Amino acid sequence: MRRWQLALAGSGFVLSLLVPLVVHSDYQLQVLFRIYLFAALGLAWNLVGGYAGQLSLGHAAYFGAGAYGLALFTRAGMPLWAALVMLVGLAMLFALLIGGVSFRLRGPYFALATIAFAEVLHAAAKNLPRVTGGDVGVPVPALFHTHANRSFYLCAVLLTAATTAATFLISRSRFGYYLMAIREDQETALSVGVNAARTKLHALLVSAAFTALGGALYGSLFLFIVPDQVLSIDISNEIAIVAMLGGAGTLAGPMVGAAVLESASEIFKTIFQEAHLLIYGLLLIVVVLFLPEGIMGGVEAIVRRRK
Amino acid sequence: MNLLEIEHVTKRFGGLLATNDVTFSIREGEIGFIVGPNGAGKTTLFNLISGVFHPDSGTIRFQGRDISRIRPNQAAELGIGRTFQVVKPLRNLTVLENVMLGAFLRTRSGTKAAEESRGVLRYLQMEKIADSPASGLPLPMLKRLEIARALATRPRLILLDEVMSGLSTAEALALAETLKKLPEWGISAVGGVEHVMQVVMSIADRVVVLDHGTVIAEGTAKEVVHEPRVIEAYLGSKYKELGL
Amino acid sequence: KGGGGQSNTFKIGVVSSFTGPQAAFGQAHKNGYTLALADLNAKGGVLGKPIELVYYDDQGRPDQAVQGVAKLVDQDHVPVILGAYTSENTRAMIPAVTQREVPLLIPTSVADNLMQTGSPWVFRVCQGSGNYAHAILDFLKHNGDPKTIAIIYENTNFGQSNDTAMREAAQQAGLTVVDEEAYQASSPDYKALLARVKAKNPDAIYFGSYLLDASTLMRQSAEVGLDPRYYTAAGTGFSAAEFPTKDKGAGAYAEYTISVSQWLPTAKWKGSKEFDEAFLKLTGTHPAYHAMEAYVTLAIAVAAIEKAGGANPVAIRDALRALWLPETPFGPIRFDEHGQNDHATLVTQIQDGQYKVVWPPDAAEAKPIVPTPPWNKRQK
Amino acid sequence: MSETLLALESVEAGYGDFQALFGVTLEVPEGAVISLIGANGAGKTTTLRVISGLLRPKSGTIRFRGEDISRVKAHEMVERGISHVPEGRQLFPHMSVEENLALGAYVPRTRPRLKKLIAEQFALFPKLAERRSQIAGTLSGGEQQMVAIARGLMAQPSLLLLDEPSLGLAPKVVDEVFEKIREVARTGVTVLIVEQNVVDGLSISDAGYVVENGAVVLSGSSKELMANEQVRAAYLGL
Amino acid sequence: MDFFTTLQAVVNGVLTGALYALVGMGMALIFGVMRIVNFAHGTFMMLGMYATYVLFVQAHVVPYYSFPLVALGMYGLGYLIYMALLRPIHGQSDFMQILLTLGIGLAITDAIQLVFGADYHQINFPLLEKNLHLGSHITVNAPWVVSFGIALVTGGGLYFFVMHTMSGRAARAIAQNRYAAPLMGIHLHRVQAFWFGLGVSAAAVAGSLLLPVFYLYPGVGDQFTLKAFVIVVLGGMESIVGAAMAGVLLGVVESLTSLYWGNEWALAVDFAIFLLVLSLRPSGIFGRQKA
Ligand SMILES: Nc1ncnc2c1ncn2[C@@H]1O[C@H](COP(=O)(O)OP(=O)(O)OP(=O)(O)O)[C@@H](O)[C@H]1O
Ligand SMILES: Nc1ncnc2c1ncn2[C@@H]1O[C@H](COP(=O)(O)OP(=O)(O)OP(=O)(O)O)[C@@H](O)[C@H]1O
Ligand SMILES: [Mg+2]
Ligand SMILES: [Mg+2]
Repeated sequence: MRRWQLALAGSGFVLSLLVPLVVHSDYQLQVLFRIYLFAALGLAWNLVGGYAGQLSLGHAAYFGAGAYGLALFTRAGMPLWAALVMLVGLAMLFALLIGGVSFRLRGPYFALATIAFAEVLHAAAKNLPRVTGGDVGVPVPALFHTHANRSFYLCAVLLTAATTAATFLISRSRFGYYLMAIREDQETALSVGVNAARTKLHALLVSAAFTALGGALYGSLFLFIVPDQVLSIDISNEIAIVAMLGGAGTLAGPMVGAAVLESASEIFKTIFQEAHLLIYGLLLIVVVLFLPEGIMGGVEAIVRRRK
Repeated sequence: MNLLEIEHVTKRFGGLLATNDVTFSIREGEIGFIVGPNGAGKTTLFNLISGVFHPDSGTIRFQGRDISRIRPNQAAELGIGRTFQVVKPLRNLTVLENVMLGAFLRTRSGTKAAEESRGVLRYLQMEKIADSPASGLPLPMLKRLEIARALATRPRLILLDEVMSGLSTAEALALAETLKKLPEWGISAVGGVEHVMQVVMSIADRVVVLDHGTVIAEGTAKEVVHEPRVIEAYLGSKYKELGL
Repeated sequence: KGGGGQSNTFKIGVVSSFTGPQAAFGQAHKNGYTLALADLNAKGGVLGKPIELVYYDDQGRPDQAVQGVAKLVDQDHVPVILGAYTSENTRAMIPAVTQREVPLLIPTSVADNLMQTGSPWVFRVCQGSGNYAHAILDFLKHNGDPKTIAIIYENTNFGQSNDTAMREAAQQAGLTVVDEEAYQASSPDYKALLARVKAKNPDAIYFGSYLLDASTLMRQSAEVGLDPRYYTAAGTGFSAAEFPTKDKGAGAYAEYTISVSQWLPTAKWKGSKEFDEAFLKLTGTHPAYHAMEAYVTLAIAVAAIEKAGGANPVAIRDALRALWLPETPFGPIRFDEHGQNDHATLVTQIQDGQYKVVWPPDAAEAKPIVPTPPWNKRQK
Repeated sequence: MSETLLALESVEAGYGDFQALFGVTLEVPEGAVISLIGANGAGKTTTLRVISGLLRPKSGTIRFRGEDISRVKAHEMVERGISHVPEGRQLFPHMSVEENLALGAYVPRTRPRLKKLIAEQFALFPKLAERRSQIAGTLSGGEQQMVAIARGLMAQPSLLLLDEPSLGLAPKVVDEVFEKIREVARTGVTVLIVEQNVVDGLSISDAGYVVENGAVVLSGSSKELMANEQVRAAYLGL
Repeated sequence: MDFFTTLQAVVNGVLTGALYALVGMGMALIFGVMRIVNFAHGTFMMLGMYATYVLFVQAHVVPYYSFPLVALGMYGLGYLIYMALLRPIHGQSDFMQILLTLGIGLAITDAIQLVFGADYHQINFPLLEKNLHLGSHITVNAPWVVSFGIALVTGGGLYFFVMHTMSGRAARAIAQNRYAAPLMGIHLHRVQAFWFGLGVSAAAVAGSLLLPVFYLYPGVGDQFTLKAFVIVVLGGMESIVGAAMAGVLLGVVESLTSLYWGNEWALAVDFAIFLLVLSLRPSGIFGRQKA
C-alpha cells in the first residue's frame, strides 16, 4: 500500500463522516449504514477468509453473539460498556471453540464445520426460549436515542475505519505474513516455525471481535431480534459474499463488495419486483465469470496489465 | 559434542517399516549426508527430525534434549531448519518475502527481517532476483530459495532434502561450494539423499547409508563407497568400474 | 410530505414476503391487495386521488422488513404501512414504525407479543393466538370436557406464541398439558414426534402449524395411529381453504379436525361471496383468509385516510382508533385501546370436506362430531 | 535411418507474455531414441509440452506421421500414440499404484488390454508389483517415478516423451530405469528423452539436440555430441 | 419409549435416509469426487421435483415411472450448466465456485417462482394411501418403500459406475491431478460435465421420489443442500458408499432425535454429530483414514 492510497483511504473516511450533512433521508442513511456495516464485517471476515485462506461460512455465530450478547447482558442488568466487553468476549469464546475443532481441518471441511457450528447456535437460540426468547425474540436496548439513523451510520463508518486500520496494520506485520504463508502452504509455514494453529486462531479471534461489534450495532438498530435475523446462514453467506465478490485478501475488496451488493439488492427490489433475486443471482454469476478474482482482483489485474 | 542424536528410531506406515532401528549422530559443525536408494526412508527420517512425524519407538535428541514428540514449528524454533524435496515456494510472494518468512522467526520487525534476508540471499548469490516473484523461477533458484528460507530462521541444524536433484553437475558443484561454508556460520547440516555422489563426496564429513529403512553403512564418504553392501544396494556396479 | 402530497396518486406502503420461503403467503397478500385496490380505485380512490401501493419484499427476513419500513416512509413518504406476513417480521417492524411515527396495520400475524409492545402505532386486523386458545378451550369445555391436552407447534414466533397461549389458558381452565412438542417446519417426517405424543395419550391435541405441515402431520398421524378424542388447532394451516382438499391439503385426513377461523369464503358477512368470486376469477383458486385479511386491511387503511382527510400519519392513527366499520366482508371492524380488532373467532370443524361453524352456538351451522372417531373406524 | 515420426518446424511458444521457445526445429526418426539436452530453463520441458498438446504453439508446425498436430489437444494425442511422462511425476496421489496404471490405459485403443498391460508393467518394475495397492502419494520419490514411467507405457505409445526420468533416483535405479528405457526402445517405441544427466541420456540415445535459450543450437549423433568440446565443457563438467 | 416404537422410528429413519442417501450420493460426485463446491444442489433437487410434478399434472405419469425421464433431462441441464458456467472458472478458488453456485441457486429458484408461482403443490394418487404392515407392530407407508427401493437400485448403479468404470476413475483422476489427466487421454471437461450432470440427476431423482410424500414450492430444496454436504463429509468425501451410509445414518439419527428429544433438535443434532465426527475422525465415519 502506497502513501497515496493511505491518504485516499483516510480522506475517504473523513468524507464518509460528513455524509450526514448532505444526506438527510433516514432510508438512505440506513442503506449506507448497511453498506458500511457489511464492509466492516467483510473486512473482519477477510482476515480469516482472505488473508489466512480459511473459508469461514459461519460468521453468523459471532454476529449473533454480538446481537444477542447486547440484548441478554443488558437484560441481566449490566451497564452498556460491560455488556459490550462481555459480548466481544462471548464471540471470542465461540471463536475459540470453533477454531479448536476446525482449524485442524482443511479446505472445505473447515468451511462446513463453521457452518455446522453456527447452525447449532441458531437452533439453540430458536429452541431455548427461556434463555434467548426463542423465536418470539428479545428486545435490544437502543444505543442511541436521538438522531438514531445518523448515529448508527457514523458508528458503522467508524467500525469500518477501525477494521480497515486493523487489517492494514496486520497485513504489514509479521502476523500478516504468517497468515499469508498459511494460506499459501501450511507445511512451509510450519517449517519456518509458524505455529499455524495459534496464528489462525488469533486471526479468528480478531475477526470474531469485530464481527460481534457489528452484530451488536445491527441488533441495536433494529431494537428487536429473532434467531433467523442474526444467526441464520444468510448472514454468514452475506458476509462472505461481500468479501469474496469484492476480492478476498484485498483491503478495498470488502468495501467495494458491500457497496455493490447492498445497493444492487435495494435497487433490484424496486426495479425488478419479484424477479429481483433472479437478477441478483445473475449478477453473482456474471461477476464470477468475468472477474474471477473478485472485483478488486479484476481491477488489480487491469492495473498490472497497464504497467 | 553431538548436536543431533538419533537412537533406535523406528517408524511404520501400516505394515511398512519406513525406518528401522536407525541410530546415528551428527556433531556440531559437521555436514552429514544420508544416502540410499529410493524409498529407503530418507525423507521419512527428515520428517521425524523436524516433527512432521513422530517415531513409533526410539528417541531423537537435539542439543541433548529429547525432541521425539515436538511439532514442526517447535522444531524450527529450536533451531532445526529444513527444505522440502518437492519445492514449496509461496508463489504469490517475492523471493525476498519468501525468505523474510523465515527471518520472522527471530524478529518481529519487518525491516530487520528484510535486512537479515538480504544477507542470506547474498550468501546464496540470489540478491539479483530478490524482488522477483517466486512463481516462474527456474528449478535451481527454487532449490536455493528453499535453502535461503531455512537459513533465515538461523538454524543450528539444517536438513536439506534433495536440494541438488534436478541440478546439472556443474550447478550442483557450485551449490556444494556454497554449502561448504555453512559450518563457518555455526550451522551443521544433514544433507539429504544426494544421488550425485560426486557432490556428496566433496562436502560430506559423514555419510550414512540407508536401505529399506535400515542403516547399512556409516563413515566417511570414501569408506562407504567401497562397502560391498552399499555398492550392491545403492550404487550399482558401474561405480565399481569407475573405481571412485 | 406524506401520501405523495404533490404527486397525483396516493401512496400506501406494503411489506410482505414476495420471495423466499414464505412467498406463497406473500403472494396471497398481493392478490388480496390487488383486488382491494381495483375495488377502491373503481370507487374513486382516496381523497380524490387514485391509490398506489408501494410494495417492499422482505424475502421472509426480519431485517429486510425493517429496511422496508425505512424505504417506504423515508423514501416514498407513505403515511401508513400494511404488513408483514410472518409474526417475526412484523414484530421487527414495530420499533421502526414507532420511531418514525407511522401507523402499521397488521393483516395476518397472530403472535401475542405483537400487541404487547405498548406502541400506539400498531393496529391488528386479525385475531391473536391468545384468543384462539380461549375459543378452542371454550368449545372443549362445552363438548365433552377433556382433561389432558398436548400441544404440537412449529418452532417459530407464530408456533411458540400459540404454545404459550394455550399452555397458560389451559392451566387456567384446569386442563393438564401433558406434552409440548416443537418441530422444525417443512420436515418430511414427523412420525417420531407423533409417536412421542401417542405415548403420552392426551385427550386432545392442539396444533400450531402452517398448511403444509398441517397436511403432513395429519397424514402421518393416521399412519402412526394417533387417536386423541379431539384434533384441534390454532387456525392457520388447519383453517386454510386448501386444507380439506385432496390436491393441496390433507384430503380425507383433515376430516373432523376442529379449528378456529378468522374467515371463510362462506362467511355470512356481506361481500364475502363477491370477494370469493372475484378472487377465483383473478387466480383460478378460492381464497384463503390471508387474502381476505389483506383485502380488508387496505380497505381499513383507506377508510381511515378518508376520515383523517389527508396524509398526516398522526391523523390517520387517530382515525384508526376511532374507526368503526360495521360492515366489511371480514365482519365488523373496531380497534380496542391496544389496537386489536375485536374480531369474532369462530370454531369450525371439517365435516364431509367442508368447514362448518360449530361454535359459538349462536353462529353454529352444524353440530360438532365429538369425539373424533379413531382412524381404523373411519371410512376410506 | 528410417522414416521421420515427429518433426518440429520453427516452433515458438511461451507462457502468457513470456516467450520460452524461439523457433525450435528438430526431427525424431521412427524407432530412435533421441535426447534433448540443455541447461535449466532452456526450454526442454516446454518443447515436450508443445508436442503433447499441453501447450499450444504460437507459430510453427508439429508433424506426427506427416500430419500437422499443432492444434490437436492433449487428450487426443494419447489416442494417436503420443505418451508424455511429465517432469515431476504428476501421479494421482490418492489412488493406488494399480489405479494409476489403469488410467494410463484410459483411451479406447488400449482399454481392452488393461489387465495384460498392467501385468507387463509389473514385470518391468517388480517393485511396483509389491506396492500395487499402496496409495501413490505415499510412495517414495523414486517409486513414484517408476509409476509415472509405467503409466506412460500403459498407453502403448509409438512415441514416448520422457521428461527427466532420472530426477531424484538413486544411481542404481537410474541404471535400471535407463536399461528399461532401452528395452522399451527395442520393442519399437520411439523415445524422446529430456535429461540433465547428459552422460546417461546420451549413452542410451542414438542422437541428440542441444537446446539453449529456447532454440536448438547443436545436433548430432550421440557419439558426435559426446565428443563435442562445447558439450563436454558445458554439460559434462569435463 | 417401548421397543417397537423405537424400532418403528428406526425403520422410518432408514426410509427417509434412503432419500438423503441419494441426494448425498449426487453431492459426493460433485463435491466429494470433483471438489466442485455446489451450493445449488438443493435447487437441482427442487427442479427435479417440479419436472416430476409437471409430468404428473400434464401427462398423468406417476413419479415412479417418470423419474428416469426426469433424470435424463436433469442430466442434460447439469451438463449444460457445467459447460456454460463451471468450465470457464475451472481451476479458480473454491470461493468462486461458491459464489457461482449460490448465484445459480438464487436465479433458478426465483425463475421457478416466476413461472410456477410461489404457491405450494402436492400430488395425489391411490398408492399414497396404502400402508404396509410388517408384523403387528411396524407399519410403513407404501410410497416410502417404493422410493426406498428405487433409491437403492439407483444408488447401487451409481456406486458401481464410479468405482469400477474407467469413466469413474477418470473423474477421480481429474480431481487429484488436473495437469496429468489430459496426458492419460482424458477429455477433462467432457468427463467433468458428464459426472456433474450425473450428480445433478441423482439429486433430481431424489426430488422425484420425495414428491409423493412431500410438497413442492420454489424454496423446497434449500434445506437439503447443507444436509448433502454433511452427508458427503461424514461419508468420507470421495466415497459413494460412505455417502449412502451417512445418508441413512442421518435419517435414523433425525428420527431417533425426534423420538427421544424433540423434532426441533433434529437438525442441530445432525450438525453436532458432524462436528463431533470431524474433530475425532477428520476423514469421516466411513472414509478411509489417510496418513
Ligand atoms: N505417509 C506415508 N504413508 C505410507 N507410506 C509412506 C508414507 N511416507 C513414506 N512412505 C513409504 O516409506 C518408504 C520410505 O519413504 P521415503 O519418502 O522416506 O523415502 P526416501 O528415502 O526419501 O526416497 P526418495 O529418494 O525416493 O525420496 C517408502 O516406501 C514410502 O512408500
Ligand atoms: N508455467 C510457466 N509459467 C511461466 N513461465 C514458465 C512456466 N514454465 C516454464 N516457464 C519458463 O519457461 C522457460 C523454459 O522452461 P522449461 O521448463 O521448458 O525449461 P527446461 O529446459 O525444462 O528446464 P529444467 O531443466 O529446469 O526443467 C524458463 O525460463 C521457465 O522459467
Ligand atoms: Mg525422499
Ligand atoms: Mg524441464
